[in-house]
Amino acid sequence: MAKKESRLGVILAHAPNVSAIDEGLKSELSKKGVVVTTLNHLYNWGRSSSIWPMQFGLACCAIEMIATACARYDMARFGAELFRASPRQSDLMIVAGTVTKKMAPQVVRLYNQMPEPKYCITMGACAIAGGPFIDGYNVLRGIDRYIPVDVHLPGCPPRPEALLHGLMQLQKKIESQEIEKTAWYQKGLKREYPVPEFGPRGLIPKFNPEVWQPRAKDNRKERYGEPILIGKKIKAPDLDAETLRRASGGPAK
Amino acid sequence: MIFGAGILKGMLVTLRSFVNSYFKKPDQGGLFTVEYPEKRLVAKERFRNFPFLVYDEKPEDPRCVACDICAKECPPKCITIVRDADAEGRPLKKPALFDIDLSVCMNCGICEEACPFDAIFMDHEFEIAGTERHQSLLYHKEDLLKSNGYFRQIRPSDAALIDARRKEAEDKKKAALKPAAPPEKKE
Amino acid sequence: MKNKTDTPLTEDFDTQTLQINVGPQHPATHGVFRMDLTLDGETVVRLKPVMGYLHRNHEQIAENMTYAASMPYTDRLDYFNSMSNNFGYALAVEKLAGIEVPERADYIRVILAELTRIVNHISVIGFLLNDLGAFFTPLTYAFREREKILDLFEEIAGSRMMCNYFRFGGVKRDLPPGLLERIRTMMDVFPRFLDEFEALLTDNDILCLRCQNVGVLGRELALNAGLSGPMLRASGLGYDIRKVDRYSIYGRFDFKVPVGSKGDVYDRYYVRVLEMRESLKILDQALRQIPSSGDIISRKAAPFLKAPRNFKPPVGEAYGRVESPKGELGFYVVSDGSPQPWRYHVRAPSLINLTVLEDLCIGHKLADAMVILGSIDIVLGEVDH
Amino acid sequence: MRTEEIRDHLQSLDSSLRLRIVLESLLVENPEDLARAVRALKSSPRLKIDFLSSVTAADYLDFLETVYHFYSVELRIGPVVLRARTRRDDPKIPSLCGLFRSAELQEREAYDMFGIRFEGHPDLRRLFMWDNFEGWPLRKDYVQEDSDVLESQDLAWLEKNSIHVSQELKTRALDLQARGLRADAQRPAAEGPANSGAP
Repeated sequence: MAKKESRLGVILAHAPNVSAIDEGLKSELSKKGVVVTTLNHLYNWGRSSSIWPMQFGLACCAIEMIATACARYDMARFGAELFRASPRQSDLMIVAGTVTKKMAPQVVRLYNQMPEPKYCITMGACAIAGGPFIDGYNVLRGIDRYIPVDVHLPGCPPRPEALLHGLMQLQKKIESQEIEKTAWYQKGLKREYPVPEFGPRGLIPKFNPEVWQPRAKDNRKERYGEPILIGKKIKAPDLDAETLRRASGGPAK
Repeated sequence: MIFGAGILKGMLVTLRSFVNSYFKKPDQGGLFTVEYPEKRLVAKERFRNFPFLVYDEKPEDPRCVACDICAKECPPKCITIVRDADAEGRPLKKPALFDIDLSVCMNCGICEEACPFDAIFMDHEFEIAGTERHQSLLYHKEDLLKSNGYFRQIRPSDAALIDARRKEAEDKKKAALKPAAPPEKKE
Repeated sequence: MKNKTDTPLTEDFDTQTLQINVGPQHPATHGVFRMDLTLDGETVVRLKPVMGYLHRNHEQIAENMTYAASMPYTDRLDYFNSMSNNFGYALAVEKLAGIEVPERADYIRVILAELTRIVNHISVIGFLLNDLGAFFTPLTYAFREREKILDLFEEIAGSRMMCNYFRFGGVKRDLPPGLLERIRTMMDVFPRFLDEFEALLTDNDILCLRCQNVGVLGRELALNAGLSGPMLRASGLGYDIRKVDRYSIYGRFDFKVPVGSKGDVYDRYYVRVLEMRESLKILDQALRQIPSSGDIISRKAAPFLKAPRNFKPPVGEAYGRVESPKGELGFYVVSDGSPQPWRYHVRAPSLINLTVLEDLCIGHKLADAMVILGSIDIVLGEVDH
Repeated sequence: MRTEEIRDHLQSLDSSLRLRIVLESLLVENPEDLARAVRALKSSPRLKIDFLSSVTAADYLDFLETVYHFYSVELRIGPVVLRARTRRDDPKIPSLCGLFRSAELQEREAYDMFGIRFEGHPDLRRLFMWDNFEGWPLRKDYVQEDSDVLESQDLAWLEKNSIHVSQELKTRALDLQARGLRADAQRPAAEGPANSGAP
């Protein structure tokens, strides 16, 4: 169990934004009706409690995303109910569903079109790594091959609560950022990611090495190869012979 | 019919729904929202998210015997098992490595169904979100092992059934061993 | 700019058609569907659907796996109604291997398939209204009811959407105790909700104006283009596979097949409402008739629950079809006697229903094209499989 | 109606049709006759086939096969299954689009996955994959790419976009190029063939 906690430590590795104001003094003042804050806190509070996601569903997980926005789970409680149809008006892209190779250039283009500061959540196994469809010839093994991802949310599909949990992780991340250090106020920021092209068997390039590198040791690939085949098929079923067998009432093979 | 009557009728429905949300029970048309981080839905017993491994007493002795059946039956092949060996290199009946790649797992529950040793079950935990996927979403044996007590807690009726079955099998084993013992004594 | 100022306004306008692209990322295309539209002003003159943005290689993956391992993948075909997808696949493989299904399992299957139909139709109507511009209110109501049924699914199968509950020769596990009563309670509340929903929508003037006489589909075209499900029935053909094939135990139930008269969007909407009421009728009968105990999986198939790898149907082929909420869902499986199928094909109703999209949209306004697409009821997971 | 009866019935309508029974379906021995056979089905007063449900294809290593499932909505008859075989190196089958609109998208799908050219199809393009995709992915001999190994065309693209590539990835790509290989997905060597033995 000790290991587990340390793992959670890895997951929630956003440093809290330490305020310059003494916490005790702050709470003392707030009891008297005086609210003291820093610019950072105010700025991040505003951003993290009004995340506008893009209305962008790809597959099964998109339905759970809609369910999250509906009555039972009500994403509006987090200020994130305003699904914008245009990438120009949104802060967050929830990649909900399988990204196929045919769709990947569009996803990258949409991400490029979003204004800074922008965030990306991959929802569901498919968007993270290809998920159950990982061996398909048209399935991209994770959108993080082309664009940076802030929160990975496993599950197939994740429950709506899990999406809310992921959103809270993102809020924590936003709260840990500081105005002076944030990338989008710096000069020379390059956050346009080149859009891959269609090749004869897949996308060119297969990944963007500045964003993603292959796993050092991939047990799954070593063990099973790809695509997964239980046995290689080299002999087709002979339906004609089967017809004859049935007609003559011979024994089944 | 006057134009607009249908719209008024519809508006009445939304109004009624608005009023009901204050006065009725959730399943009768009342306020339906579950305010997630503070309140949670009661987890259904059969709910399955990701697999975990069960141990009886110590985490060092899991029920898993590294038979590789779940890894073979897993549809997207997200499980990797390496059997443990003792100092002389003879294979032991436990896993040295048991990895589940959560970024591939499709929560289908086939591993749980196929396991002949009641060693792998589906967990209820869903609050797993990582900023990185290669390490934090690859669960090793240490992360997967959970006690039978935990299993009893999340799925009481299934656990009762399985515990009873295991106890019966154990008793049978003991009973089978006992008659074998006396002849030895005679000799 | 220069050209514009050069041409005097008195001359006849030289109008041009406008080509626009709707999708793959568009709020009204139900996922990653893309339409190549040519417009004359606001009127659609040409429409070409472009798909494949969610082509997940379902068939390739299924051909590389054991028969049972494809079952969870069928859930992800049409992700609104995983239970009916399971049903179709199970039927096809049972035909292939010659497995009988015990009675109680059949009843459980029918109950779940009908619940799925309700889930699907209620969400489709919600989405259709979304496309019409009634943003989110009907959808929220619909999803509220959907959640209640999904709770039942979660209790039965363990997952809200991806149930993976059917097995060849039966179902995975027996129903949890007390579940049938909970389905009853749901059924008591649901008609009231449906009445309310209809009060909100059916007589609504805006809905009538936007939907009636829009996207009219004739009987002959519907049949020739292989349409099925509510689309075909809205065009006036009472063809329901539950009635025709009487697969499983549908022959035992008394229900009607709602049929539309005109084949416009409104008919397609209303046929779905009526189908939900018929589904409730079937549910009611099934709940009364279901045997209180009995096998849930056939003796012949039970050993393969624990060892799916040993399941090797004899050489042959089978085509199993069910009336899924979207239409005729067929599975074509060829076995070569090994643990994985030689050929596995899905006859996806959403894909084939799209054949007539162009015919329906031509001559209508662009905004109507969205409504027509919404009324066809596509799910991209199934269109692209 | 049993398959034999359907065969005899069809041959009585059009005597030049050569049909053979395969399992519970009718194989049209000469694929050129397919449209004629379907026309006979459509016009037959006893069958009144009016609904083409499914069109699909399969790869049998020696030949490619298309399979059609027909129903009669009016008489509630079905399925009547037709199949036609064609050569693997130059697969051609007459299209049924003129007779049944439902073949339109399904034939495009079969073309996309198996490369069968349906002659007479009004718009035969790939349905799911992009246009410059090479190969027919559902044929049994299709080899897909290894998506973790860069190839020379990837390097050229990355250089054009001035993206830094590590030396390791670069040498591997250049090595493949020097040996004239593509980065193919490898199948596992450990597990043996499933049906390689006796028929």
